[in-house]
Amino acid sequence: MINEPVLLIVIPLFAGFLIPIIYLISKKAIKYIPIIAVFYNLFVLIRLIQINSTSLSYFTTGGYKVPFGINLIFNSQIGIILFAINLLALIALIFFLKKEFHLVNSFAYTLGFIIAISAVNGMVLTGDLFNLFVFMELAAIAGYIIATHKRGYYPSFLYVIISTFGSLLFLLGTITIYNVSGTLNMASVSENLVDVSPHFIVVLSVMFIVALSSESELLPLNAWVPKVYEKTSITGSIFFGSVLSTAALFAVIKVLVLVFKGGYEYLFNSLTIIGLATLLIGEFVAFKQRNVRKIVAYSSIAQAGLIISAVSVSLKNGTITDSIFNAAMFQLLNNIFAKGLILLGVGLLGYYSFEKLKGIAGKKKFASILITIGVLSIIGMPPFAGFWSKFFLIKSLIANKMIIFVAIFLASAIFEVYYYLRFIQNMYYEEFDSKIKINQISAVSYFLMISLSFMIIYIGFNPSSVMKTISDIFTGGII
Amino acid sequence: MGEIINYWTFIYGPLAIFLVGVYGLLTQKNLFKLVISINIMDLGVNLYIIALGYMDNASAPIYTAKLAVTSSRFVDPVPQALVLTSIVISVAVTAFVLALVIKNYEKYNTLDLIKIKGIEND
Amino acid sequence: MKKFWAIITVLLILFFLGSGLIPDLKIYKQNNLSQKTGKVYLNRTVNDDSPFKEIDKKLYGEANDVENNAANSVTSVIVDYRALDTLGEVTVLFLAITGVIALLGKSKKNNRILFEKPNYILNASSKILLPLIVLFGFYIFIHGHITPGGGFQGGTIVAASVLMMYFAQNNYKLKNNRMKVLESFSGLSFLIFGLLGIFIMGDFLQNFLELGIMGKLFSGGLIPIIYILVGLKVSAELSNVVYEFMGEE
Amino acid sequence: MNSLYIASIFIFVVFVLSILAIESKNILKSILFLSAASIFTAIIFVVWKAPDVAMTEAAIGAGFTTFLFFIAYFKVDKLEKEN
Repeated sequence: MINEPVLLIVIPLFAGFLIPIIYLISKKAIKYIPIIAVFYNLFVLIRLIQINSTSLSYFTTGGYKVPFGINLIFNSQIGIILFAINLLALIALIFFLKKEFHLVNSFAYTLGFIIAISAVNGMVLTGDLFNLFVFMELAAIAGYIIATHKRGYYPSFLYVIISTFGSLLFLLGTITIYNVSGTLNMASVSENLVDVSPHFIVVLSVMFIVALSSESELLPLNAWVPKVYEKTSITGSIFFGSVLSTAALFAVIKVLVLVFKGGYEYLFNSLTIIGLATLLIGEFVAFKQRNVRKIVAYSSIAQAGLIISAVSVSLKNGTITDSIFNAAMFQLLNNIFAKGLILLGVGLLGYYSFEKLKGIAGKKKFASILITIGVLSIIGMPPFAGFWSKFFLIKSLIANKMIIFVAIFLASAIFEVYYYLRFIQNMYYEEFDSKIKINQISAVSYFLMISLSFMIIYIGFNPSSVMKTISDIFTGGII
Repeated sequence: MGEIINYWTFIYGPLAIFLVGVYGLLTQKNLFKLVISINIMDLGVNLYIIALGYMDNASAPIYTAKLAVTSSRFVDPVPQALVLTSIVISVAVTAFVLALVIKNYEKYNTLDLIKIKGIEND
Repeated sequence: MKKFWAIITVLLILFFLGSGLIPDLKIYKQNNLSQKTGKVYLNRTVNDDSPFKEIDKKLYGEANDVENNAANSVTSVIVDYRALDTLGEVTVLFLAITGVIALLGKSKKNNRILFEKPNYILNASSKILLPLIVLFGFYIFIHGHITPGGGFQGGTIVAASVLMMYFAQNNYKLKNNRMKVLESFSGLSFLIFGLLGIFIMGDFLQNFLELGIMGKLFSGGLIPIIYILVGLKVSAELSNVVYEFMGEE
Repeated sequence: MNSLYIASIFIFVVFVLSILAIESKNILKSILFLSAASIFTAIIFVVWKAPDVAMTEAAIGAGFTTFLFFIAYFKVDKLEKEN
C-alpha cells in the first residue's frame, strides 16, 4: 500500500486517460471509471489522514530534495478539506452520471470532470508556485468545458478571458518572486523574501490577489461567476460552487500563509478591506436578485470575501491568530456542504426563478425541507452547522477586539438572512401555480441530498467535537 | 542612455507588450480581437520571464563538447522551462477559445461582444 | 473616449508595476545565479549536501555519475526536475482538445474548409515530403535531451505534416480514432512510468534506469523515454485539433 | 552590448506589431500581425540564449496558433456567407 498524496492527483488522471480508450470499446462503460477513481481517492485520503499527524509533511516528487524539486504538502487539516471537496465531487459525479449524462457530449464532460478533480486536488496539495499555476490552469480548462454544459458559450468565453488574464498575472508574479528569491517553493520563498522594499511586496501581493481572485470568486475578477452559475447544469453549479471555489480559496490561503506570512501588516489590512468589500457588495447584489442560482452565486462571492478577510485578520500580526483562523476554516468546510445541498436541491426541483418556485413546498415537501436545512445552515440558524462556524468566528473576533469587522459582518448577515428567508417564504407560503410541471425526484437524488443534510445536522449537533478536532488539527500546525 | 535601453529591453518593453494586450481587452469588442489580445499578453509575459533569466556573455544552458568545464556562465534554465510550459498551455487555451468563438457565432450570429450581451439579457 | 480611459488605465498599471518592481529586480547585469534554484539544476547537485557549491569538472562526454544526465539543461528541468508540471501541461493540452472536439464535433455537416484544388505537383510532392517531415519531427523529440528541441516542438512538426496533407490533398482524411488511442496510450504510459518510480525507488516519477554518459543518445534514464511519450502525445493531440478544425466532408 | 541593441530593437518591433494587431480593423491583418510578432519574439529568444523556447514559440506560437486563428476565421466567414 503506497501512502503518497500524489496518488490523489494521479488516480483521477489515470482514469481520465483511460476514458478515451474505453469509449472506443463501449460508450456506456465510461460511466463507472470516474466513480471508481473518486472512491479510491477517498479511500486513499482516509488512509493518509490516519497516518499523517497534524504537523506538516513534505512529499517530494522525482526524488529531489524539498526546496528544489516539486513538493506536495499534506497534513490532516489539508486532508479534511480535501475529503470534503472529494466527497462533494463524488456526489456531483453520481448525480451527473445518473441524471445529466444524456445532456450533451457526455464523453467530454465526464473526462473534464474527472480531470478537474485531479487538478483541484493538485491545487490544494502543491507546495510549488508554478505547479499551482499549472493545476489552476487545468482546473480552469475543466471549468470552461463544464461551463458550456448547457450551451452557455458566452459565459464560458467570458470566463476564459477573465481567468486567462488572472493566470497570466499569476505567472508574472511567480517569475518576479523567482527572480528575487531564487526559488519557486512557497515555504522557502518567505525565508528568502527578507530584504526587499515594502513597495515591492505591495506590488507583488496585489498581483497575486488579482491573479487568484478569478478562480476564488473575490472582487476584481469575479464578473464571470453569476453568468456561469446561471447558464450551467446542476452538476456544473455544484462543481463551481462547492469544489472549484473551495479549492481556489484554499490555494489563496496557502499562498498567503506560506509566501506572505512575514508580518506584512498593510498587505493583510488591505486584504481585509478587499474581503469585506466583496462581502458587502456580494450580499447587497444578492439582495436584489429573484433567481435562486444568482442568489447562490452572489452569496458564494460574499462568503469568499468573508473567509479571506477573516484569514487575513488572523494573519495580521505576523503569526497566526489560531481562533479566528480555525473559525474561518470551519466556515469554509460548512459552506461546501450547505451550498452543495442548496444547488442540488434547487436543481432537482428544476426551476430557479421565484415566480416558478412559488408554493412548491406544498407539492414537494421532503425536498423543500432538505433545501431549507441547507438555507438555514448558510444563514447561520441553530442548530445547524453554519450557526456554529459563524458563532465561533464572531466570538474569536470579539475576543481579539475586531469590533468594526463584527459590525460589518453582522450587517451583511442581516441582508443574507432577509433574502434567504424571502426565498423560503416564497417556497412555503405562496400560492402554487398549477400550470407548472413538477419534476420527479429519484431515490438516488434523495439519497444524495439526505447524505449532505446529514453532514450538516451532524456537525450542527456536535459542534464542539468537530471544532475540537479542527482546532487540534489546525492550531499551531497550520501549513 | 545605456541604462534606459536596459530598462526598456528587460522590464518596460515586455511589460508594455503585456499592457498592449490589456488595452486590447479593455477597448475591443470583437471576439477574435479579444483572443488576439490574450495572445499578445502571453507574448509579453514570456518575454519578461526570459528577460529576467538572461545574463550577458552567458551561453545557452546546453552542455556541449566545446563548453567542457562546468561553470556558472550559463543562462538560467528555470525560466526557459517555465516559458515552454506556458506557451503550450496558451496554445491549448487558444484552441479551445477559438472553438468557443465559432460556437458563439453559430448561436448568436454575431461576433460583437456588446450585441451578444444584449441578446443574452433579453 | 473609451480608448482614452483605457490608455490612462494601462499607463497607471505600468507605472504601478514598474515603480514597485524595478528597485528590487536584479536586472540582467547583476543577475547572478549564485543563490538560485537554476544554478543547482545546472550543476546537477540537487541531492548533494551543499547544493550551491561551485563544481569544476567536465560533465559532457565523461560524467556518468551525475544525478540527471541530459546534456540539455532545459530538458532536464522540464522532464525530470519539474516533471509533475509537464504531466499537468500535457493534460491541459489533452483536456483542451477534448473540449474542442466536444464543441466542434457536433456541427460537422459539410463543414470542411476547402481551398483551391491543389495541382498535381503539390499533390505528388506532399506525399514525398510527408515521411521526411514526420521523420524530422521524430528526430527532434528523440534527441530532445541532447540538442535543443523536444517533445512539444517535435510533436508540432509531426502535426504540421498532417496539416500539409490537408492543404495539399482535398480528399485527405486523418484516422482520428487511432490518434486518440495513441494519445491515451502515451498518457497512460507516462503515468505508469511515474508509478513505477514509486514502486521501485519510492518517489513519483523518480528515475530508475541507468543514467549513462552525458551527451550520448542512450543516456539520461527516463528522460528520453518520457520526452518521446510526450512527443507522441502532442503530435496525436495537435493532429486531432487539425482534424477537428478542418472538419469532415 | 551588441545583442542588447538587437534585442531592444526587436522588442520595439514586437511592441509596434502588437499595437497594429490590436488596432487593425481587418481581422485577417490582425492575425498576420500577431503571427509576425510571434516570429520576432522567437528571434528575441534566440538572442537571449533560449533556443528551446525559440523553437517552441516558432512552431507552436507562430505556426500552430496562426493556423488555428485562420481556420476559425474562415469557418466564421463561411457561416457568414451562408446566412
